[in-house]
Amino acid sequence: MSSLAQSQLRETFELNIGPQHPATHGVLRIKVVMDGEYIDRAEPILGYIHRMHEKMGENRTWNQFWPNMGRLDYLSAMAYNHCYAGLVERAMEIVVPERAEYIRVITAELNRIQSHLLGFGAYIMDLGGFTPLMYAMDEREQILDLLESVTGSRLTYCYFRFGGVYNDIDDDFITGTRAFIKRFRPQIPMYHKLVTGNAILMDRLIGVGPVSADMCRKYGATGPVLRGSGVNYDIRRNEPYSVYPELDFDIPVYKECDSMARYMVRMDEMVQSCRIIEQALNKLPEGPVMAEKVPKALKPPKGDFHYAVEAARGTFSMRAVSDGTNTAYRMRLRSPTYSNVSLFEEASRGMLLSDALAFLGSLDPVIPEMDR
Amino acid sequence: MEVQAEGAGEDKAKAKAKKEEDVPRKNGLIETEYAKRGTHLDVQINPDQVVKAAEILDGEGMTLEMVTGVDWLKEKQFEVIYDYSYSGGQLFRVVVRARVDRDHPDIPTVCRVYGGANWHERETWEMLGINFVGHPQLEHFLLPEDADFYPLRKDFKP
Amino acid sequence: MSGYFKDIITGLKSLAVGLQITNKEFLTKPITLLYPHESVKMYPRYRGHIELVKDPETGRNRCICCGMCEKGCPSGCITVKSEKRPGVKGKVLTAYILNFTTCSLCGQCVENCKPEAIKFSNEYNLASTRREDYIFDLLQKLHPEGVPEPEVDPELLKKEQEKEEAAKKAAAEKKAAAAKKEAAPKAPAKEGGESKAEEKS
Amino acid sequence: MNELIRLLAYMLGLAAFLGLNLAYLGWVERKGAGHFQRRTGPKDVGPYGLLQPLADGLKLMSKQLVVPANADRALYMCAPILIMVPAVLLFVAIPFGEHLVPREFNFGLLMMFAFASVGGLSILIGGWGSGNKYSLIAGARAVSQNVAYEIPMLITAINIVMITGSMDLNEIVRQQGAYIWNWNIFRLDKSLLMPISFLVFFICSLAETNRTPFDMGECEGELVAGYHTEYGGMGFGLFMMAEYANLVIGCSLTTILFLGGWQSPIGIFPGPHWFLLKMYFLIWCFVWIRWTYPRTTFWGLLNLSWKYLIPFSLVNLLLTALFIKVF
Repeated sequence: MSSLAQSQLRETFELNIGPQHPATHGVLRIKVVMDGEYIDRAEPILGYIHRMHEKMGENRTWNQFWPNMGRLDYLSAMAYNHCYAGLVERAMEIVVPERAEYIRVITAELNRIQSHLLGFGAYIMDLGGFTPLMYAMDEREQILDLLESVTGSRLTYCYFRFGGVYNDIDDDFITGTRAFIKRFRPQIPMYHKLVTGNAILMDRLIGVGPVSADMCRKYGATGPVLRGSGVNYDIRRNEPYSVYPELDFDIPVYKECDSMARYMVRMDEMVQSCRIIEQALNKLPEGPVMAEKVPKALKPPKGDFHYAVEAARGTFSMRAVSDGTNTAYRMRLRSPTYSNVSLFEEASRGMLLSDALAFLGSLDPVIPEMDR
Repeated sequence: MEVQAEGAGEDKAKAKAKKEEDVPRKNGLIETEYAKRGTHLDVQINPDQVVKAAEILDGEGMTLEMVTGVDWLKEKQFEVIYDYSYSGGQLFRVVVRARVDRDHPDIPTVCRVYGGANWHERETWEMLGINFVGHPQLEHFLLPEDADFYPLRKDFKP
Repeated sequence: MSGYFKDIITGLKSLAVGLQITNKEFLTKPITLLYPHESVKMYPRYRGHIELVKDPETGRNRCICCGMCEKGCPSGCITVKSEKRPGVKGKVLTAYILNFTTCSLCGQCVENCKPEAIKFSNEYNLASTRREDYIFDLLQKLHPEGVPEPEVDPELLKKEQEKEEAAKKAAAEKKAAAAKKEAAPKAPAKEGGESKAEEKS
Repeated sequence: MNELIRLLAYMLGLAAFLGLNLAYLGWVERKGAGHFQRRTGPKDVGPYGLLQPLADGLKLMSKQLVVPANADRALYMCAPILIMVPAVLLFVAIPFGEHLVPREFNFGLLMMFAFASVGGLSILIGGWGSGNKYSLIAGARAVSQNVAYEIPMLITAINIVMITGSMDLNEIVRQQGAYIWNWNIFRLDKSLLMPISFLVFFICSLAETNRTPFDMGECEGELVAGYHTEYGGMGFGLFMMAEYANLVIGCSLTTILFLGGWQSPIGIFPGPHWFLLKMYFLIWCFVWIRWTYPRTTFWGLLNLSWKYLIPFSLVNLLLTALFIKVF
């Protein structure tokens, strides 16, 4: 057959997935060139919820930038709080009281479980199973209630402060957290029975969306995507911050490189987060939750500073260029899903439409964080 | 990693003294204090060495974490900062900086080396107007398609 | 071939396990909180919109009108209006306007407030179709029956009045002096101007 | 004349039965989904939310019918009607009780399959006529799915025909005895694989009615809402109702072919109540399955059909033929 005839036979059409589409979890748009049910080329188009947080960082004082941290990744806002606190504390050389660091770790890990729970539920919903989402939401509600009782908000936390946290945790929170972990532990095997072991789900996830370790490296993918590709890399372990070095936990790593591996990393991380929380609660020291000498008008020294934390979706890092005034000269936010989704275009080539959406879900994108 | 380190002989104290001044620092390699800055190695190079540096760091198995553009209005320069990190084991963070003229902000792209640089460079172009020569798709990304301004430039007035 | 049958059996088994779990959940009691009929217990730390604190001793707000909340607010949603009243120490708050449409509930204002005059309210049941409904005057909200007049300190009032009178006097004297001073050089200048005009014409 | 009055009475009765089912199966599904998910489901409209279907119907009917600009107007409008016609028509042949049959056909089974195929066609028409790419993909998927699953379904039905020697649905029920071991599902003397045959038929009817895990036509995670993406108001309502009508028919057919229709499992009081009980139990299983499993992919679906269902049904067919020949 001549090439001309072939090209005539091969009829492609364009399909816009999003910005309003059930599978894109928000306003991500993917322009897909389809060849029947196969994807020829898929180009993610961002910017539908772009709010220019980086410019806000230049205009607002260091203290005023706090609320922005809850509005990037609205699902793991605590980790973002942690990064910003760490960044400015590094620049100002503020020493944080130990109790505050433990509280930070406890709340951040609770937040991570919450984020993974929603990620899990929403992912299964992408695959057509509605019920696990509701079970996950039930558990998640418990965490939100716990965090609400200390931080005052349910989603967009603005809880950490330079030198500590906004307010101390009380006994109710501690007992509530212990009770939650006791209640949550047996739920995970139930999820595995209901969802992971399901033949239909296994058929959909195993071998779908292969992302090699080298591809992750080239695209800067981190978090469960990288760990699902067999690379043991977690900022909490490799670049320890806060009190993570004092806590004993494992980094789940799967070598399969497929959607199932990424899904399993998230499920196992929830168990590890439970372990971290329990240890942190046991080790929680007495003392103040706020450093004593924190100036009201912050003026970090000149130069640029970098800080990275492990958010629920991967490495979140910030680079602030300070010129010695009370605002940042340049604030750069590196969001994990931005890099994770950037490999979608290359990895999804030649995939089936339904597989591609299963793959996209396994990257667990949060759009406000990508668009910033 | 020695190739791009032209001024590697420069000793630490000298470099620190230089940093205190306001003049842009000379090309070279500084070991920074991790606890203070969050990076281990700070490398200043010419814009045309960016790709070479990326290739070297790629050979070492490092990841390009992000690309940052900074507008130094007073010095009439743009600074492009590449953050590299090592995900293979021992933590190691390298910052590569290059400064370009503000009137002719041309810098070669590292897309060919790191696929992930595509989006980062595209964003930097969009926000600051730094032209990444050889970039496959310098189109509007986060901003609307008809945006004819560079919002992160210091002289940008909304 | 044995793998083929094994697949079928394990697959069917996994499906049966799933059915079992959902069936168990079906038989347990639902956990829904029927919202309009029951209401949610709010935590004392819940961050609703901010509100002024009523001082239990005086029954008035504690605001000293320093404007720190206004300055610290990242989104500029607070406007403090104050004025000086005769016989009252410090400034008097006349309006505390919170534009709740842009508030991000970060707590910078509450933290910045030295006299602890503002706190987060527990109000979550805010719903409206009009934007104007979210521009609150917190002072009116604190005293819905009418803002009480600030307490007048008679001594201070007296002092102030004296001061004012003295100032008035001083001002009057100054004015008189200035008028005198002005009157003297002004007259010839005026004349001069006129004469100039005359000359020109 | 008597025949005419009888038919009219049956038509009225069927219309009432159908209307009630279509309205309240939606309620059952929502209530079931709620309880499977630790929720309560509809609750506020009427006691236990029992008036919810009325409210839904009112809402759907009061909506404006919008024809999208790209749509093929004629096809777009006729698809929801076309999908309802066979769904309603097929009730005529169903024997609810031994003497409670609207119209006895000699070829009832054949008629069932013939009209059931029209449903797939109308989904394609709806998908094509909407002028939406998602709808088109969904329509194409639904048709290939229907074709793929009709084969094992028909082969399994042929089993039954071979055993009973009749295509009359009432006759098929009559031949299954009065006790549970006399039902076709347990008639191991006719073929050892009968229970598996029932499973095959059950899975096929899941797929034929476009229910999760086989709802390729709807596929809300990928294709927005599949073939009825562009439909609103009563157009969507008709698609919805047709789904439930097909559900009732699919379950009725399974009951008739395998579970002994109106026969009683314990040998006493045979009648329509047994038929309805069995049918509603199957419908409940459908609801249960829907709220438990994720969706298969299109390939997974075809794999299942070609790799498992068709070989099994063929083996079963051979086995049945052998049994009939030998014994």
